[in-house]
Amino acid sequence: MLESRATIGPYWDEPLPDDEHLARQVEHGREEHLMLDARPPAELNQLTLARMRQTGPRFWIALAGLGALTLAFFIAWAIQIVSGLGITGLNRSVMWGPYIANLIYFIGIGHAGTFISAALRLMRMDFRRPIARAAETITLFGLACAALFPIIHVGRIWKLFYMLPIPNQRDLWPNFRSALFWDMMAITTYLIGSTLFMYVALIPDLAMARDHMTGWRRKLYSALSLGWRGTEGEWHRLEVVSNLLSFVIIPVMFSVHTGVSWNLSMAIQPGWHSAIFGPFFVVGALYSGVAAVILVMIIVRKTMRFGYFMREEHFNAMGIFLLILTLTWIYFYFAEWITNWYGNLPLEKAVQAMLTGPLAPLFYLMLFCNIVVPLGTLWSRRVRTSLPAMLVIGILIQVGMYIERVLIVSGSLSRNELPFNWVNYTPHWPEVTVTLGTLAFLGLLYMVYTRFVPIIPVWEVYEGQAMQGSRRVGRAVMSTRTEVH
Amino acid sequence: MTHLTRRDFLKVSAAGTATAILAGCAQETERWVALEPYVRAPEEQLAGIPNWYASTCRMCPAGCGIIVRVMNGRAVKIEGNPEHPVNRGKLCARGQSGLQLLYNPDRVTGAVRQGERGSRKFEPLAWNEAINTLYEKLDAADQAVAIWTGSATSGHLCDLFARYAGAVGAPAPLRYDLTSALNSVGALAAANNALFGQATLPGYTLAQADVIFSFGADFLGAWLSATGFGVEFGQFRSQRFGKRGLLVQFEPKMSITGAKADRWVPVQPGAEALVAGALLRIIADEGFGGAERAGLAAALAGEVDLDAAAAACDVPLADLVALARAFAEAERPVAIPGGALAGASNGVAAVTAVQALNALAGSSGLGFTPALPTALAAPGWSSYAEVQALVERMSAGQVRLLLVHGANPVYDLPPGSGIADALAQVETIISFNPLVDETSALADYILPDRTYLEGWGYEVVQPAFRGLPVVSSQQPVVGPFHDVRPTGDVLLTAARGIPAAAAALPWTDEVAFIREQITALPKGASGGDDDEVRWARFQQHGGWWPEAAPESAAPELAAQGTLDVAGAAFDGEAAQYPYYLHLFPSVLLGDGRGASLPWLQGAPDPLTTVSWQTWVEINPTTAQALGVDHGDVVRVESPHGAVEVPVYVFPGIRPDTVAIPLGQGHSDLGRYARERGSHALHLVGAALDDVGANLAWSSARVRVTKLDKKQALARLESTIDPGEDIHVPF
Amino acid sequence: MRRVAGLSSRQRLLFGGAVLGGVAIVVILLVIVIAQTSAADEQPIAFNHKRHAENGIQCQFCHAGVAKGPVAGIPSVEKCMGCHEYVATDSPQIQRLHGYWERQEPIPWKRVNEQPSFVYFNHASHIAAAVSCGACHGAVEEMTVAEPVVNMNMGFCLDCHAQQENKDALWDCAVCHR
Amino acid sequence: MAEEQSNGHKWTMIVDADKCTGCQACVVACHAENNVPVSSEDEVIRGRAMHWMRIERYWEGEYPNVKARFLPVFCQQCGNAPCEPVCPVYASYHSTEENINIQVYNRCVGTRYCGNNCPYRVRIFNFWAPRFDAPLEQQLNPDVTVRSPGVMEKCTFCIQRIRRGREQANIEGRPLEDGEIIPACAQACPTDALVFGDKWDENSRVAQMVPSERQFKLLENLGTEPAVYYLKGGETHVGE
Repeated sequence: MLESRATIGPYWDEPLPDDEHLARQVEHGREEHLMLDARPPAELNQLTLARMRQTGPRFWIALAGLGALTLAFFIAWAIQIVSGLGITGLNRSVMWGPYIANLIYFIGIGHAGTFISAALRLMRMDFRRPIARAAETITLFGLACAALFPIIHVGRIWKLFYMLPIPNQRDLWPNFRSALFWDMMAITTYLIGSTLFMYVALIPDLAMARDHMTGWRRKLYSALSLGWRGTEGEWHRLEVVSNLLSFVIIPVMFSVHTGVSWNLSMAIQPGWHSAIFGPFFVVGALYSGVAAVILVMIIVRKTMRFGYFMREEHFNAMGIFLLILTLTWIYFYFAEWITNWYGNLPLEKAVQAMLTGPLAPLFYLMLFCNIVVPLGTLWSRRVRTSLPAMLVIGILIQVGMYIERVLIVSGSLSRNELPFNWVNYTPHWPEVTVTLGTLAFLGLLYMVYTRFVPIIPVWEVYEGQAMQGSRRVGRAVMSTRTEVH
Repeated sequence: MTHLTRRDFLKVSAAGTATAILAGCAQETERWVALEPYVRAPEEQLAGIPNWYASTCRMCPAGCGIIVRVMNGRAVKIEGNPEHPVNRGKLCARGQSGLQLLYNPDRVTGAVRQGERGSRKFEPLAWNEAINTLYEKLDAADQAVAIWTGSATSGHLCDLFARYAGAVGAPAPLRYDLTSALNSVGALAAANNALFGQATLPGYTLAQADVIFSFGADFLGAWLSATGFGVEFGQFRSQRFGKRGLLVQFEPKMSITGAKADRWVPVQPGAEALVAGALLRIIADEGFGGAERAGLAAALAGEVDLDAAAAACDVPLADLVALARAFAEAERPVAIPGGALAGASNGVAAVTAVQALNALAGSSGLGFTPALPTALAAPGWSSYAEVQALVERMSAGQVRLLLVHGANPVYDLPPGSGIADALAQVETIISFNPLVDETSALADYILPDRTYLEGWGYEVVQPAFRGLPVVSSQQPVVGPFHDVRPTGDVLLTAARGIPAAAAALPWTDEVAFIREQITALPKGASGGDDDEVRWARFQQHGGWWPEAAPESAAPELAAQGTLDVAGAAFDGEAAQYPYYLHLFPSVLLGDGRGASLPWLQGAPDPLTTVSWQTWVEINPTTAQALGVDHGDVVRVESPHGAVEVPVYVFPGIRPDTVAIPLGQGHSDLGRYARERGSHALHLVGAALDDVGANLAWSSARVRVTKLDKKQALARLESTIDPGEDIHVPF
Repeated sequence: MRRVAGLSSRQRLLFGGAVLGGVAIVVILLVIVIAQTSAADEQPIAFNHKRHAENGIQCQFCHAGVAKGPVAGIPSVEKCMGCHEYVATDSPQIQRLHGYWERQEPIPWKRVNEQPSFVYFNHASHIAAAVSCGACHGAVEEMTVAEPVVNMNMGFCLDCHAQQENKDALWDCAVCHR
Repeated sequence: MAEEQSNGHKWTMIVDADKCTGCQACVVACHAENNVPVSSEDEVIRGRAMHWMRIERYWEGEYPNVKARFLPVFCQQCGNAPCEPVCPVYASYHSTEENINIQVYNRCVGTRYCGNNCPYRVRIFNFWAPRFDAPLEQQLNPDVTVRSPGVMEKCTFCIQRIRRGREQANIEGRPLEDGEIIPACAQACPTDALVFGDKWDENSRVAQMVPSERQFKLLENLGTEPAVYYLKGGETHVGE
């Protein structure tokens, strides 16, 4: 690869065509497409590294705010461990509340990151290049936060190791029939896989950072970059591993949210017991996940001034992707709803009656956030490329999808087979604190992370730009410059 | 969390993962109750192996036999005594909860003196001093002593008190409390006397009955002997050849008996006599059940307005006719009067009218407790007129010493009785109750008796079942838990100094007295030829009863002439106070004694599933008219007082009636009872009924005003309306 | 090692402090764990099982409940006094026993073998199945001070249950946990 | 897991809805026998009342033709229990000896999955540490674990009584008799609405009562194969 890059040479050295019209076209293309608007690698490096050191007062204020919320989360959690789950609003029938909804939600927002990176990589979509790492990072931290929730949720956290398959003298194993066990396995696998996937792609950039930094950062990066030197063999292995992981991680990704949904749909519980839940949850997760990636892109671009890397084309592409997911999600939601409605089973109807009855405000807010707004706006390219608009839409989808999870988890549980035991659920302060605190924790982790690693995969961008004038035919790499012109 | 244990500490630090895992390593070895070695081991005790001791339940006056499971010196479970003729191995919720009386955290742990009445500041008193005080006060009071006993007073103690009072020439001890009022034992006895010449409580055999007409008697809930009737009802429902009997319940508010009835007839409060009279009239007019029965009915029934009777029942006249026919043509019909109808101003007339129905079939299901072969007898209940007389004597300062045992007059009587003022005029009040109740709070001394699980006693059971006279035994199943002394011993010791009493009470202690009474009985079902064995068997088997019921003829109708079917009078103008007030004892709390026991407080009321609270039951139509829903607080006001209670919209109640359970609203009685709910007896006046002997506690009209307040009802049931699609799962 | 050596003195101080702090936390936690688990405290009277066994006293004489119910039981003071009113009265330990008897106080024995509160062990069932006392308690008759010999955890119980004929019935959780 | 008739027992309860008066004797007996703590008023209002068994009351019809029906509901000890496969740690498991569902409190980590998956909602969670105001703890049954906070608990058919009875019979070397083992609720029930026994013992009372035409199982359509059989409440009509 390195060789091919060398033989073809950077096309940005080429002068603009003489024809004025053509020159304008090329210029416009460069403006719009990052891959066409190449800069020297050194400049890319500097641009990325400079932002990592950038910590203004606003950064610290945000950090303090998120830190305070995170602290509140851990204190609330500690109080909950000491006094028992009694301080939450859970009750005899609604035994799963926002903690499980949070688990689903956080896995959801973590879902799209690796998907965007891996699937788009396999499909050779170049627009993924500058945003891949930002997306993968949200997977990593989203999953990490999600993995906290089963721990927060259980009654006896100090016995949680019973869920691990540890060989023991008592012949006691976890129950391999339990969806919960497999859910835990899937999350763990996905977390490990995603971490590896991100880390592998991170190595060249860490090596780059190592080469440009001094002091403790240099020590840190030289340790983390595992002695990367950039030999051809290393690049080759990197590509092999990346492609391999891309293939492997996608089924795992599907398994994670299917596993989560099966926790619900395998239960005898009206509102849960639905065959569509597997794909429905995967789509829902992608939906909220892509929206989350867009949000992160906007924030990263704005706060770290990465206007060069994240351009209209990226927001446009992500907006289209989001629109497709909106439609898919609506399809699944409609399919689930109409099956239940037409089936006319009393208890399923009771669940629906609750959604349009006491929970109507939440339900309609959810429909507004998840259907009306994205469907009504994302058709327009102007909206898709407008950062404020996308920010609002992204946040609304987060709200909508969160409500959807809470309605499915706690809402359904409040209507069960024996009407004598129906009960409504209202969250108490621990759930609220923990939920907000975890969001803050996610933000905090992300924020700190952006100051430690290059959040733009410089080598990928560089590679993309370098490869822009070439294409692969069999094993050979050929120039396609004529096609561009 | 009262104390920080090591485990709690570990949990505090468990927020860190390392600590969390560590906490898991720590074994949860903490035991709530540890095994402790003995100094001297009782012969029959082995650690880890339970012992059972037979005794008698004293949570209500029914006298059920219990066996108590004792492990390592602790009473851990109360169960029904399978041999006992009353409850036959079964036990109600209140009986189960007796353990919480024994181990109640608010028990008075020793003799105490109260400096200022009502201050609730108690100084401990050595028992020597306490007994000496009792002696001095008894000595000083001489004949001006009054003794007030109640349901929780053991039979032997009633006898001892009676002997004492007789010896010193004081008036006989009073035996009256809210239980006796709610059971309307006075009205029942008066009516039985008038009809059959038997001034005792009626017993009913339901097991073979084919039709039961129950007028207001919640015999499965909280009336007379609920467990005994429960056993009978179980047999009534599974008779031979699949026969399950017909139960018709006439009452203004559905009780659990009403819920189990095949037909629930919402009769207007006070109109029960009219309905019973109408049934007789119909039987007579239509000639149902053959000439003999119709003739008997004709002799008893006067002129009755049948349409008015049907209207009072909210049923068409044809239904009433069908019911009359069903009753008259049944082989073994039984009619049971009780509950609120006996507390109406026409209570005795109403009970008489209903009891008269039994006479149609030769009173086949009715029976009266046979007398015992010795002089031992169940102590009689006092009438409210006697209570009034005592209150007057106290107010006039004629009572210098009041002894209260097993009753709680301040709570048990309506405020209009003037009991609080009367007590203030008594020089010395000594209470023997185990908890500081409302009366003990006004006492000068509390010399707590042992609870029934720690003390000796016997109980002559009334009403008896299957015609068996029963003396139920009571023995300590555990050692005394606190430094408390049996009142019998305290009384016998103190009486030794009073010459007149010493002669009448020669026994060294109460056990000697009980033993003498019991060994005088002939050989019973448990056998035993000599006194020693009989005494041992008495305790071992839980009492004395003969092997077979003594031959007794069905009660003969003694009364002649037609029945009085006049309606009841109510306090308050109908225009001003539009609703009848229906008071009923809670199935769980009984007359209020249960309020100090968390199990009973925490168990849901059967029909409303509400626990820990007082509520007012209102018909949905009425609730709509008043604009109230579940949990809206309303003010229920009668001419005598007012209470503020949350609403329970109750489908099984007449629209012109509101119902409030009794049992809550204590100002004392320990942490679980105090300041909880309201005491609806405050709505009742202190008027007497038609015979001038009983309290007309069910004779108030009320008005209901919605207040701008809400109180969430502690309901076990769902608070969500399931809608029409969801059906009852069976 | 070279890395640590290359640190500045301030860094070394920090590093050392962190290590020390970590060790301190671990030690404190270990102390807590040990304090929770070790029950081998000194008994109020130095009871000598060996001496009693040598004199031909069977286990069941004192632990009378062992064949009848779940709990083997600790003898009452009265039972001890049954012999020791006359036997070895000059020994200081027996005089302690006499002290308890005179004060009519139970002897606050420290428990040697204890199961957690959620385990229901029935001695009588094991005696009926001819399991010897020593199988779990070791050679108590050889002990001057009674000590737990085996760690009576679930694995220990199941090791034995697995070898029994009716192993399936003995494998049920409800056998011990209720 | 299908149950096979082996040398174990098939403990079965029969609930005669015709006889249940809703008197709560069973509920309190259960509290006493099984060390079930009492929920405070606030907890009840928050929908967390702790009872291993409850008597559900359903209204039918409208005044004056209103009826109240009582349905005692406790763990149905399903032969095909939804709570069992979902527990990740086998805390909820099927006893192959007693053929009932056992909850192993010390194994439970408190995921509450079983509670969600129980259509009868008879599994209750210890939201708080159990509290017994001293000296009420003196009453605690030493045969039953006091559950620590954070675990699920439920009706066990009084497994401690079953085990004690079996162990006693075993020690004495004799077979169990019908009626020797009774759970606290059935023992207390005044009207004999609850009958308990081993269905696989052909001579037992329950085995003879099960084939009643009034018999039904609660939520039978879910295929949970409960070991609790209900007998429908009957009605005797006037004038027929």
